[in-house]
Amino acid sequence: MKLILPLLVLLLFMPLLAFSQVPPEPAPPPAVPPTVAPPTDIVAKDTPNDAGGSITVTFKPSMDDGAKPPKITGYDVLRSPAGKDSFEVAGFSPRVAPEPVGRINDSSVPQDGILYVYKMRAIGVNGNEGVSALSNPARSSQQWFNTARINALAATVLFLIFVVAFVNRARVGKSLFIRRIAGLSAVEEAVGRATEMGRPMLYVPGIGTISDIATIASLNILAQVAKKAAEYETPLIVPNFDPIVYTVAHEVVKEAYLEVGKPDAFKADNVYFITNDQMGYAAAVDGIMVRDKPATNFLLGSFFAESLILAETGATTGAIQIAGTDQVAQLPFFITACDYTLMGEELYAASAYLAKEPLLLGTLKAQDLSKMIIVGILILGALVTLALRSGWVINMLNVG
Amino acid sequence: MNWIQALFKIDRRILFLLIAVVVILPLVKPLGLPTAVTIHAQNLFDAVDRIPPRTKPVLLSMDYSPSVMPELQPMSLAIIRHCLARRIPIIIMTLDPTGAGLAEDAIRKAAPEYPELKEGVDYVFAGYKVGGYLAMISIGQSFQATFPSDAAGHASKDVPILANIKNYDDIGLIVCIAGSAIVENWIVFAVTRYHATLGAGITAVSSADYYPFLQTGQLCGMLAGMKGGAEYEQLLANNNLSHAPKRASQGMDAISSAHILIIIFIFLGNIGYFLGRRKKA
Amino acid sequence: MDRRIPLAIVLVLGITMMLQFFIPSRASETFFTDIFVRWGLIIYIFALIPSVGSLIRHHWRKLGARKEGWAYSIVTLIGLFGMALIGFLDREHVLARFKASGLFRTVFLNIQVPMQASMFGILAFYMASASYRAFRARTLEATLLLIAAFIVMFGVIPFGAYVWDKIPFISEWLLEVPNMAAKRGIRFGVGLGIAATSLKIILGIERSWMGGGGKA
Amino acid sequence: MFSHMFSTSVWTWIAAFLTLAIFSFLYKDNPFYRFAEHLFVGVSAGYWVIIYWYNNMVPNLINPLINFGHSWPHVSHVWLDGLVIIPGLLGLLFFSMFTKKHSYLILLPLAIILGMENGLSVPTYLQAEVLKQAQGTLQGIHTPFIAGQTFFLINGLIILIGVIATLSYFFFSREHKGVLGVSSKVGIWFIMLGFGASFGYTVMARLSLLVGRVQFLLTDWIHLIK
Repeated sequence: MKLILPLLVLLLFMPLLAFSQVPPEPAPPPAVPPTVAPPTDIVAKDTPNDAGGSITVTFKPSMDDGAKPPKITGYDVLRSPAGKDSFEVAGFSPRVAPEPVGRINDSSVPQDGILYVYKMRAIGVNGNEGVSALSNPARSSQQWFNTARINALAATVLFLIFVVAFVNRARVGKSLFIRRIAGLSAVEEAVGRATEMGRPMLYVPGIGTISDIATIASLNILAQVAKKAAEYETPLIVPNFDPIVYTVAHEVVKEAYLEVGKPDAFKADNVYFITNDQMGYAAAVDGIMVRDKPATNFLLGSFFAESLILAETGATTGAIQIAGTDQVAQLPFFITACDYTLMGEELYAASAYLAKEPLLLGTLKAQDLSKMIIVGILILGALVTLALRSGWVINMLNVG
Repeated sequence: MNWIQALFKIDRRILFLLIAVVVILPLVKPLGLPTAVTIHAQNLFDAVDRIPPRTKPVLLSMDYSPSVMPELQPMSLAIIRHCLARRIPIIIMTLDPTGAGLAEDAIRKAAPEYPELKEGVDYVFAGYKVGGYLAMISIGQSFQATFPSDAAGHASKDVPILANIKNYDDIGLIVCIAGSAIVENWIVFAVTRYHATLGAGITAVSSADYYPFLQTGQLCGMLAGMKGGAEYEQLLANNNLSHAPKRASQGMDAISSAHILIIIFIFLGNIGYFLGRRKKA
Repeated sequence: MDRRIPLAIVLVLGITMMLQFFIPSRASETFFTDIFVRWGLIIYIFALIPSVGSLIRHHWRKLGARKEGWAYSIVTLIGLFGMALIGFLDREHVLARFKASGLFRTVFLNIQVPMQASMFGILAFYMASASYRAFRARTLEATLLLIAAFIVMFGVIPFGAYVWDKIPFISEWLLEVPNMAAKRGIRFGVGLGIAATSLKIILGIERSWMGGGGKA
Repeated sequence: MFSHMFSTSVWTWIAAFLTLAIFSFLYKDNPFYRFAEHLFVGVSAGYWVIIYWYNNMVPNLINPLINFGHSWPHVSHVWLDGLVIIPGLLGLLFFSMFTKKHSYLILLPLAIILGMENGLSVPTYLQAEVLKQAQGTLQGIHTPFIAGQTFFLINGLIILIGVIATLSYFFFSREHKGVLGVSSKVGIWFIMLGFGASFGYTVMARLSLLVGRVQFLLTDWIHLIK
């Protein structure tokens, strides 16, 4: 802010600089640069859907806007409290043509509720300029509802209704069919294999934070895996990248041992934090893979570039690898290097699937119904676009 | 048949060793595979080349961090060498907090190749500026106020190359090398607002976003990824301007040969797989 | 403590945040930046303390029990305490982030950064071994994967255009059309899955984050 | 002679040694890698502790409490500064995780974080991933159709079919048979083509990082490349 004020003042004096550079000898008459046409129809309006402090100015561009070679470089927006003549530069808009209307947000309005007027100045290539007439007075204000997000609200409410409705159906005992998900059917087998071989299991919850839902999904699956590990008394190693994820993982595993009645079998030392550094974490997990030789590796959660480092090292140790992430860019690497890969949504479905909890399964039905609606919108939207040459479905999906 | 099985499961360490060899060899003994120069690289080269010697300087903004250095540093070096060879003054700056080390490094490499040229007269590092696009506007207002001194602390009015720069009008060409959206800021503020001429060097991944700006002429030329750096090095060599090691070209050689090696391996693996399957059947 | 207390907190805060998304007013913005973001950061920091504690304990126990590889644990502990100590003593240089001087930055640039970069370098080797092992035309699906990767790898190097000048075009088409379609389709599901999982947690249907005691 | 061939900087030697130690893992696990890995973990954990301390803890918790009433630019928000004591106290509850009886107390700070994060993600993801993606898919048909670009229109339609097919693969409540079976099969084809392309494209980026590392070894450490 401190930088902007002097800059604005400087900008105000820019026209003066143009004068000071007038050559000493009198210029021949035809060399006087023609003036540029000013923009017209300056309209000021409170910017909708914001926290105040902003006014939107729209204008019709100068007649010289579309000229080739360019005659103007753009427009300065000048603001003054209504009734006073103390204009200051409040913004800049590049050339607008071929668009018929220019629009610029002045988000430096000093005070809500006070009337301001605007004028605009077309800046010519040669330093000449064209100043517009004044706009209508306008005041900025804050809003209490973002109308540009009505469609998002509708989607949220609709989705909420679906979820609640299907969960209630599950609650009254309606059975819900869910198809087999290959990676998840393998979990049981993977635990059994580790037990048979007398080797530990490695559970890597990824490098996401607790705000990544993939991490939460992973912790939900961890709860199921930990229970099985506790039953069979197979050691379970859980190295962590994120501090909060570590605290939750620790609780989840501890409670799992408690639940199957073997609280003493829980080794706090097997669930630990490594480092908050992406590659440092990857290096350490690689170390665990080659030294402790886990029979099963779970790589579930949010993964980035380290995905292939972990998956490929795991593949060479001969472990069964079950991976899953919602980071679409990493899925190709898991698919090539792991035995089973849960793609995107399958990861979220997993904990419901493993827990076989009807209430949890209810939301899967809600998701499927929503998918059918999306497919409907896509087909309808394509038909409307092609048959009517209209973009109204597209505009309906506009979000602010 | 043992050799079929061998094709099917080549030890990964052999694979690793071969990758290391095909990456290292071209770096040590350049293959000099020809690089096809794209029109965008040629345009940038011409834009620099057209500036008359000892007049308006080139402003090179190295707006990137060490993580994209392999791709972008060769571009910066090539631009610097081009200017030095042609005696076009060059001012280097950075808008990235970690860029200062890279800029100093580039000067330390290129400048000794032209011992007759002097720091402060033919080239200078102006330093890091905080604030991103605000710094770009600030240069348009007053270069002297934006850079009151160079990175070494000499007052700008005492540094010959900087002393007469008032704003973008006194700069022949801006070249922005970056891996991020900061190029777009340069376009909006330096080009649109102050009608400066701008060229850019961009990482391969982000370069696709900038082709529209080449069509509109808001970028006078562009280098894309390590290949772009290699093209510029090729142009320098073609015009007999610099025979310094061509880092990006060597890198491109290494990358190309590694790609081909991987493709060959995939091929071998599949042949082994098919022959093995046929035998079983 | 009653298990319902954390569940109530999650429900109330969850609904508040959902509403916040639709309210642009100043009070709502203040709530978001000054409470949501700030409180999150502070709680996060406190979680770091027991976490680093667990790292120390892990290596300390190894050391105490003279477990296999205990000597390496000393390296980790020295690195950890050394770096923290330098940081606390060298406060000025840590804060002046834009200067490439000071021991803290030197250690960072010459120990941590090279190892990060080397791990990234290892990735290049692993891409080779993974593609050699996995890109086999076993099934129709695997063949599609193989062909697409093959064409794009040819397309990005100058050599590809020499072999057939349409290759760069096809590789771009693969990236922009089928790749785009698959990613979009997956992301629809991801968006819905995230919203569903979040709702389950807010509504208290999914409680495994509370450990076994949170059984529905 | 030595300085002609090798770097004389101790730090460069350290960096080169650690680089080689990490790469040695490609052969097999060995004491050098193990040393580097353990050093990496320790130093980076220490690094992040320091960074979080100075960048988060000091400005967000310690300064507001020490300079209470002065640190905030807007006077009306002073009470918000005071409120940071709440997450501070809640944060202390994390220490309960090491106790046998009271470890459930960590559920309080967790509930705060989970409540806020999950509430935020419901509308955000429905908007960003669902509405926006649907719009983008339709836009890909609308724009070339209006402009009369046949090639791009066909691409847009292929994307539309691919999106619907991929989406149908993620349909959980029915067996993939009949129409759903066909479309989910087509979905898998799209996924495989996309993943293959994306894999192939990434090879270049990873190789350029490896090239950067090798160039460091051969120029900064051994002066082999001039």
